[in-house]
Amino acid sequence: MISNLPIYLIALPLFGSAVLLLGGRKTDRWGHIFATLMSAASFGVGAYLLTIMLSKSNSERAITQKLFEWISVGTFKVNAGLLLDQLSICFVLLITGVGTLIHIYSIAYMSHDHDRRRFFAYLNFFIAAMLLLVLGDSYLNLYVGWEGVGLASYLLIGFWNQKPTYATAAKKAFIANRVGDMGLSLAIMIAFATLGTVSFAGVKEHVGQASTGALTAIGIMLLVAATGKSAQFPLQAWLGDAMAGPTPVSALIHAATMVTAGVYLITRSNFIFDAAPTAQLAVAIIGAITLLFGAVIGMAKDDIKKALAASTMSQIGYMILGAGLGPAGYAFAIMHLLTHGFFKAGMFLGAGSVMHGMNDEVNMRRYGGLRKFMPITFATFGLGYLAIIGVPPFAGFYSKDKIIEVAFNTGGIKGITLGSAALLGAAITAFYMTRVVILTFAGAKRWDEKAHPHESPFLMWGPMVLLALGSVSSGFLFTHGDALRNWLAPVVEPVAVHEAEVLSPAIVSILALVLVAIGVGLAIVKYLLSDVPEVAPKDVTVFTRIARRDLLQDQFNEAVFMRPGQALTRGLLTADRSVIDGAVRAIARMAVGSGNILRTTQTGFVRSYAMWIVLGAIGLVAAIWMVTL
Amino acid sequence: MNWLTMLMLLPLVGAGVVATLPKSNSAIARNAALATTIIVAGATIAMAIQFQRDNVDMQFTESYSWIPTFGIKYAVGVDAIALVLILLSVLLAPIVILAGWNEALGGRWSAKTFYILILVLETMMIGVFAATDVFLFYVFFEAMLVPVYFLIGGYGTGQRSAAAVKFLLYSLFGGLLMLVSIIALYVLSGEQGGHTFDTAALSHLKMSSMTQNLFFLGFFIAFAIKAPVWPFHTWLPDAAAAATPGTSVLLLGVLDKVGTFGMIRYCLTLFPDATKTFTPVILVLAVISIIYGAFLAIGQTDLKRLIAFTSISHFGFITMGIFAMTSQGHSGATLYMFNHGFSTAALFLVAGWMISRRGSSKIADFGGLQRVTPVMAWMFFFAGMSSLALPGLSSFVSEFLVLVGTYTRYPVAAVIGTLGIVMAALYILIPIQRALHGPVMPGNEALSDLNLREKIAIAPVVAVIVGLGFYPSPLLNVINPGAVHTISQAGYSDPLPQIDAKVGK
Amino acid sequence: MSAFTTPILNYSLLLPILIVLGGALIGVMLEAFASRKIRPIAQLSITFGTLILALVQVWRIRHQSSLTAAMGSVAIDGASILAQGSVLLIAILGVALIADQEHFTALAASLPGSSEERESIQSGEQLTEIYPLTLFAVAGMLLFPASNDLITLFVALEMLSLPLYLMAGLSRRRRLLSQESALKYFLLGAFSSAFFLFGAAYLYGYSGSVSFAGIREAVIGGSGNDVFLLMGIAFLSIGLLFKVGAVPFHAWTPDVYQGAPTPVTAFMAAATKVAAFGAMLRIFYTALANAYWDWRPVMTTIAIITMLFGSFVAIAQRDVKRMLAYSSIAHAGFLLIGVIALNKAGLDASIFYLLAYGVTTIGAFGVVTLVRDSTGEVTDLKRWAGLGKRSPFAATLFAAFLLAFAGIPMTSGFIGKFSIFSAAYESGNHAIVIVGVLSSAIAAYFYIRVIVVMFFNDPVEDGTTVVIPSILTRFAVTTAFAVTIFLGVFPAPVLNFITSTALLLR
Amino acid sequence: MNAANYLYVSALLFTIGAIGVVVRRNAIVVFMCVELMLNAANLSFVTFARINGNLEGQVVAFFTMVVAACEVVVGLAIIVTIYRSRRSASVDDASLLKR
Repeated sequence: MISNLPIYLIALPLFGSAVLLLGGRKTDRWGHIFATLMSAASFGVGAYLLTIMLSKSNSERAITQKLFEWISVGTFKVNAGLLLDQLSICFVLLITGVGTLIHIYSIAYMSHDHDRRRFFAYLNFFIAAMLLLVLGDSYLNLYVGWEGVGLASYLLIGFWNQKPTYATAAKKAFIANRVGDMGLSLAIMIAFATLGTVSFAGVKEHVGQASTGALTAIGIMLLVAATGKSAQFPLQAWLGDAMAGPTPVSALIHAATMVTAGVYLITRSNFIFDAAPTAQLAVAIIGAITLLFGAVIGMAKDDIKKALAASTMSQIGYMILGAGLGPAGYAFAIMHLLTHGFFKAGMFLGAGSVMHGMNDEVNMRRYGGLRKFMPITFATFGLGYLAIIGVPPFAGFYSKDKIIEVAFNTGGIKGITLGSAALLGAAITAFYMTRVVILTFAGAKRWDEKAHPHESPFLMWGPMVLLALGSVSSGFLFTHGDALRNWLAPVVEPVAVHEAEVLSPAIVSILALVLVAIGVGLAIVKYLLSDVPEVAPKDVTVFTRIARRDLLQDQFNEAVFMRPGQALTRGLLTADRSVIDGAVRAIARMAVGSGNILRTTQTGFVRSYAMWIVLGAIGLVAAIWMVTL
Repeated sequence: MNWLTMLMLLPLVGAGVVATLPKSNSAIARNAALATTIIVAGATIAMAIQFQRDNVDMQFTESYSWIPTFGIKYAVGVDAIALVLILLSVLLAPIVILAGWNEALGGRWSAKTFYILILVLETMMIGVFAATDVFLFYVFFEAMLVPVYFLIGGYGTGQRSAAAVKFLLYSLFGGLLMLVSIIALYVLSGEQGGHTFDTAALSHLKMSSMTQNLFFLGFFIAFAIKAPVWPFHTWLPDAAAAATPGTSVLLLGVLDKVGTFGMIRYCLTLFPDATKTFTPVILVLAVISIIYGAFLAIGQTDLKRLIAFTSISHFGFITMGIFAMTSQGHSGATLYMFNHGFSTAALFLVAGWMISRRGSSKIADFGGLQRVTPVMAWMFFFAGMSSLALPGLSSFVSEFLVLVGTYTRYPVAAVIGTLGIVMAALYILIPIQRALHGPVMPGNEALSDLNLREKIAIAPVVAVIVGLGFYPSPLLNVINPGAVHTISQAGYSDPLPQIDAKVGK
Repeated sequence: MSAFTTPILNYSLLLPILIVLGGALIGVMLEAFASRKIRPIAQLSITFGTLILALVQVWRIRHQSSLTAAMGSVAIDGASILAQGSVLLIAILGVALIADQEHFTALAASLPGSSEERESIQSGEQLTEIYPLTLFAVAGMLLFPASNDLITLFVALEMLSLPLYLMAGLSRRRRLLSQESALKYFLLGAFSSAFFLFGAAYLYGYSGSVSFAGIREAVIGGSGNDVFLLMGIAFLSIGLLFKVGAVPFHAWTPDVYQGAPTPVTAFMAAATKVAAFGAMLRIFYTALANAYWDWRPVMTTIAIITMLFGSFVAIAQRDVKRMLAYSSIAHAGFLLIGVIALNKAGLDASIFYLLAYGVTTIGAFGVVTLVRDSTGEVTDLKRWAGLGKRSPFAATLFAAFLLAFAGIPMTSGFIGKFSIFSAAYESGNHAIVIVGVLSSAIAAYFYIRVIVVMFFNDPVEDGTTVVIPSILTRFAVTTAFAVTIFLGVFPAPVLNFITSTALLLR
Repeated sequence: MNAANYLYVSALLFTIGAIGVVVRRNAIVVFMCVELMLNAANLSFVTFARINGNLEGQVVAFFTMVVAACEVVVGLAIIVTIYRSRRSASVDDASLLKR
C-alpha cells in the first residue's frame, strides 16, 4: 500500500500540467488554483510518506515502487521504478514545499499576465519532472527527469520569449544543459558496459568489482552532467541569462531546486565517487573554482537577479565542494542545499517583490532606501541575507561552516587549498550580499518618479515569510543531534572513523566570522558610507570590468565554440554544395559533356561514316590478331 | 489467410476504385483513398495481433512460383522488423492523406492521380518489406521509385523536376549496383545446388571473402544511398524540399527505411563475414552522418531542407545501431526506424502546414508563431522535441538504445555519436526560436491555427510518440527476439559487462 | 559430273518464308493492276493476312526442327522459329503503324516540292508499294536467322536490306532528309555487305565449305589457315555489327532513324535487330563457337564501347527519334552481351530481350508518329514539353516504354536486362556486367529526361498536338504497351516457352 | 601461278574499292567502288574454290552477281531520286542529318 504512493508525488502535478495544457483557455479562470492544489497535494503525499518513514527504523525506510518494465533489451533492463529513500524525501519535501509556496506567490505575481495558465502548467510540469529526477531508481529514470527539468527550465526562461533576448537565453540554457546531459548519457553507457546495469542498487552492488579507471570515467561524466545542470564551471554561463524568466521561476528552478540536481546526482552516486578518488577530487576542485567564480561575478553585478544568480552559482559551488569531499561531506552538501533552498528562494522572491513594486526595474543602482516602503520584503530578505553570509544561528552558518571545516579536514595541501578557497568565498559572499542589501534597501532613493514602490500583497509576502522562517531555523534543526547526518547515513554511508581534525570547529567558525565581518565592513564602507552612482562607473579596474562581463565566460564560449562552430557550419554548407553535391553534378556534367563531344563524330557526311567502318575493320582485324598472338 | 497478399492488393483495389471516379471531384477520390488506407491500416493491425512474438522465423509466409525459369518466387513473409516497418507504412499513409488534405490540388495533374500514386506506393511499401525473395524485393525496391518520382515531380514545389530526377537517378544507380550483386548471388546459387532467390537459402552460400566483400558493397551502397548515409545524401534535401509534405513524410519516413531495413535483412544475413570486415568503415560513415547532418541542419535557412538534414543525422544513428552488432543497438535501430517515421511525420506535417499558410518555407519568414497560432506552434515544438530525442518521448528510447548498444562494442563511435544529441538541441532550437518565438513577424499576423481535421491527423502521431516513449514494450517485445536472432546469425553476441568478463577469465 | 538431283525441300518448314514471299508478290501485282480505290485496303489486308498466316505456320511447326529443310541451307530449329515468330509479331505491329499512309509520299518518284507532288497528294492517289516492300524485307528477316550457310546468309541479308533502303526514302514530309537517309543507308549498307561478303570468302577459304556445319568442323579440326579464319571472322562480323548498329559501325543509325518515315523506323529498328541478332547468335554459337577465344575479347570490347557510346551520346540529343536511335545503339551493346555469353542462358536471354525490345520499340516509335503539328511529326524534344498534360494517353504510354528501355522493374526491359546480365555473369564475364549496369544507369538519365520534359515542363503553345490515333496505330501502341507490361509482370510463360524451345541445331 | 597471288589481287581490289568509297564524292562512283569490293570478294571466292577444290565458291560468285545486280537497281533508284531533288550527286551535299 505504502509502496504505491510515491508515483502520486509525480502524477499529481503532471496531471495538473496536462489539464492546464490540454484544457487550453477554458481553464484560464481556475487553472492557477488547480495547479497550486496539485503541488500542495503532492507536498501532502510527501509529508505523509515522511511520517511513515519516520515510523520505521533507519535501515528500512527506503520505499521502492516498480511501475512497469520500461526498456528491456538483452541484458539492458530498466524498470520504470521509483526509489523513495532518506535522500530523496529531503528533495521531495523541498521541491513540493518550496514549490507550493512559489505557486502561491506566483498567483499574485503573475496575475496580470494573460498567459498565467500556461505559466502554472509549466510550473506543475517542472515539479513533476524534478520529482521524477529525485525519485527515479536508476540513472536512466533520473535522466528522464533530468531532461524534463531542463525542458521546463527552457520553457520558463523563455516564458516571455516574444523578447528575442529571452528566447536566446532559454536556448542557451537548454544547450548548456544538453552538454551536461551528454555527460550523463555517457556515464550511463559506461556504467552499463562496465557493470551491466544502470539502476542505483545494481551499480552500488557491483561497484566493488569494477576497475578504478572505469569508475573514474563514470565519475567524471557524472561531474560533467552536474556542471551542466548546476551551472558549475565550465558550463556555468547560462545561469545569469536564465534570469530572463519570471522571478518565481528563478526562485524555484534556478535557485532552490533544479540547479541543485547536480549535487543530488553526485551524492546519489556516492558509491562511485568513493571508489574513484580522482573523480572525487575533480568534483571538489570544480566546486571550489565555481564558488569563487560565482562570488567574484556576484561582486560586480548591478542587476539584482543576476547578483543573486551569481550567488547561487557560488553557493552550489559550496555544495559540490562538499559532495566532492567524500563521505564526510555528503550530508553537509545536502544540508547546505536544503538551507540554501530556503534562504535563496526567499531572497529571490524578495527580489521579485521589489521588482513588483518597482515596475520590473532590476538595476540595484536605481533602488535604494526601499526598506521603508517594503518592510516585510526587507525583513524576509534580511533574514535570508543573514543566513547566506553565515551569521549564527541562521541556517547558512551551520551548513557552510561545516563544509569549510570538512574541507580543511581532508588534510594536506588539498585540504588547505580547498578550505582556503571556501573561506575566501565566504568573505566575498559577505561582501556582495551586503552590497545587494545596502543598494536595495538602504541608502538614498535613486529611483525615478515613475516608480511607486509599495509592499506586495499577502499572497506574495506570505510565502516569503515562511521561507524566511526556514532560513532562520533550518540550520539548527538539521544539525541538532546530527539529525540530517544520521538520517542520510544509510544512503551515503559516512565513514565510521572520523578523520583527524586539522582545525577545530571553533577555529573554523571564528575564522569564517572574521572574514565575513571584513567582507561586510568593506561593503558598508563602499556602498553605505559613500554615494552610489545611478549609472555604473566606467573608470574601473580591469578586474571589475572583467567581473562585470561574467569573467568573460560568454566571450570564451563564443571564441572557442560558437565562432569555430559557425565557421565549420558555413564551411560544411559550402563543402556539401560544392564538393559532395558538386562531385555528383560534375559527374552528370561529364556525362553530358562527353555525350556532346562524342556526338561530333556524327558529322553527317557519309564518307566519314564509311571511314569509321574502315577504321573499325582495321581495328577489328588488328585486335583479333593481337588476341590470337 | 493470405494476409500479406491481401494487404498488398487492398491499396491496389483502392487505386482501381479511385481510377474509376470522376476527375472533377477530388473530394471523392480523397475520401476513397483515405478509406482505403484506413482499411489497410486496420487489416495490418489485425494481422499484427496474430504475430507470434517469440517466433523468429518468417511468419504469414506465402510462396508461389513466379518466374520458374530463374527460380524466382513470389514469396512474402514478415519477421519482427518487417512487421514493424509495414505497420509504420500503413499507419502513416492515412495520416499523410488526412494531413495533406489539399496537397493534391496544387499539382500538375488531378487529385485523382495523386491518390492513385499514393495507393500504388503503399502497395509497394508493403511489398518491399514483406518480400522474402531477393528478386521480388529488388522489383519493389526499384519500382517504388516511379510513383515517388511522379509524386515529387508532379505535385512538388520549387525545383521539383530536378529534385525528382536526382532522386530517381541516385536510387536507380544504387539499385543497379545491387542488381549486379543479386545476379552474382543468383549465379552462385546455381553453382551450389540450384538457382534461387530465397533469402534464407542465399544466406547459406559459400563465398570467398573477396567475393563476399564485393557483393556486400553492391548491396550496401544501394542501401546507403537509400538511407541515406554520408556521402550519398545530397539527393535527400533536394527531394524533401521539393516534395509535398505528405510525400516527404513517406519518403523520409518509410522509403528511406528500406535502406536501413535492407542493411539488416540483406547485408547482415547474406554476408556476415563481409559485414565484419566493413563494420569499422561503416561506423565511421555513420558517425560522420550524425555529425555532418547535424551541422548542415544547423546551417539551413529552409525549413524542409533542415528537416531533411536532421534525418540524415538520424539515419546515422540507425546505421550505427545496426552495425554495432549488439541486441541493444539492433533493437534500438529498429525501434528508431519506427519512431523516426513518426517524429519526422510530425515535423514535416506541421512544417507543411506552416509553409502552406505562410506561403514560404524560409525560416526567416516566420516569427512569433507561438502568439499567433499557439496550437500549431506547440505541435511544431513537440515534433522538435521528439526529433531531439527528449526523454519521455519515443525517440529517446531508441536513440539511447542505439548509443548504449554501440558503446558496449565501439565506445569511440558512441562517444562521438553522443555529440549528436547536443547538436540536435541546436538544430531544433534554432528554428524553433526563429519561427515560434520573438515578436510576430510581418506577414504572420493573420495565420490561422490548426483546424479540427489537422488536429485529428496529428493526434495519433502525438499519441504514438508519447505512448511509446513511456511504454515502448509492446514494440520492443516484438523486436527483441528478431534482433537477437539477427545478430546471432551474423555470428555476434552481446559483449559481457566488464565485470562479468573479468570473472569469465 | 554427278547427275542432277532434285533438291528435297521440306515445304512445311519453309512455309512461313514462302507465304510471306508469296504475299509480297501478290502485293506487287496488286500495285500494278488493282484500281486505286481498292488498292490501299487490299494491300493492307493482303499484308496482314500474309503475316498472320505465316505466324500461324510458325506456331504449327514450333516443335519441329530440321537442318535439311532446304538441303542444309536453312536451319529450322527452336532459335530460328522464335526469331521468326518475333519478327512476324513485330512486323504485324509495324504494319499497323505503316498503315497510316499519312507518313508516306504519294509518289516517290515525284520531285520534292514539285507540282507533280502536290497534285498526287491532292488527288489522293497514294502509291502503296510500301506493303510489298515490307513483306520482302520480312521474308529476308525470316530467312536471315535461319540461314545455315554463307550463301543463304548473304542473300537473306540483301533481301532484308534492299527493301529497307527504299522504305527509308518514302517519307511524305521532309523528303530531302528522307532521301538522304535512304542514300546513306544504302551506300553504307552496301559497303558493309561488301565487307561481309569478303569475310564470307575467307571463311570459305579457311574451311572449304560455305555451310556453318562445315566451318564448325574446320574450326574444331583446326587444320586450316588461321589467318583466313581471323580475317573471315573480322569481316563477316562487320556486316552483322553494321546491321545491329554496333559502334563503330553505328554511324548510319541515327541519321537513318531520324530521316526515315517513323513507322519504317519503328519496323526497321525492331525487326532488323531481331533478324540480325538471330543470325549473329547462330553464327557465333554454331559455326564459330569453338573459335570463341579469337572473337570473344574483341566482341566484348565492342559491346562495352557500344553500350557506353550509345548511352553517352543519347544524353546529348535534342531530337526524340535520334535519341531513340542512340538508345537502340546502346541496346545493341546489351544484346551483344548475350551473344558473348555463349551459353544456353545467353541464347534464351537474347531471344527474350529481342522480343521485349522489339515490341517496346514499335510502341515508342508508334507514339512518336502521333505527335504532330501542321507540317508533320514533331520530334524536337523541346516541343514535347507538357505532352503529359495535352495527351496523358500518349505520354503515359511513352513513359512506360522509356521505363522499359531503362530497365525499371515491372517492365519487360527489366526482365530482359536481368536475364542477359545473369547469363553473362554465369559465363564468367563479370566485367561486362558491371559496364552494362553502369551504362544502364547513364541511359536511365536520358529516358528520365524525356519523362521530365513530357510531364514536368509546362507546355509550349506552338501548335504541337497529339492526333487521335487511328484504330491500327492505337492497336499497335496499346498492344506494345500490354506486352511490355505483361512481359515485365508475368514473364514466366514466355520465358518458359523460350527456354524449352530455344535451341540451335549444329 | 600461285593461287595466293589471286588472293593478293583480290585484297588489293578490295582495298582500292574501300579507299574509293572513302575518298570519292560522287554517289555513282562511290557505288561503283562498292561494286568493285563485291567483285574483289567474288575473286576471292573463286580463288578459294580453286584452292579448296570444290565448286561452292564459284556458286557464290553467281549469287553475288545477281545480288549485286539487284543492288544496282535499288541503288540507282535512290541515287537518281536524290540527284533529281538536289541537282547534285555528291554524297557530301547530303549531310543535313547529323549530330
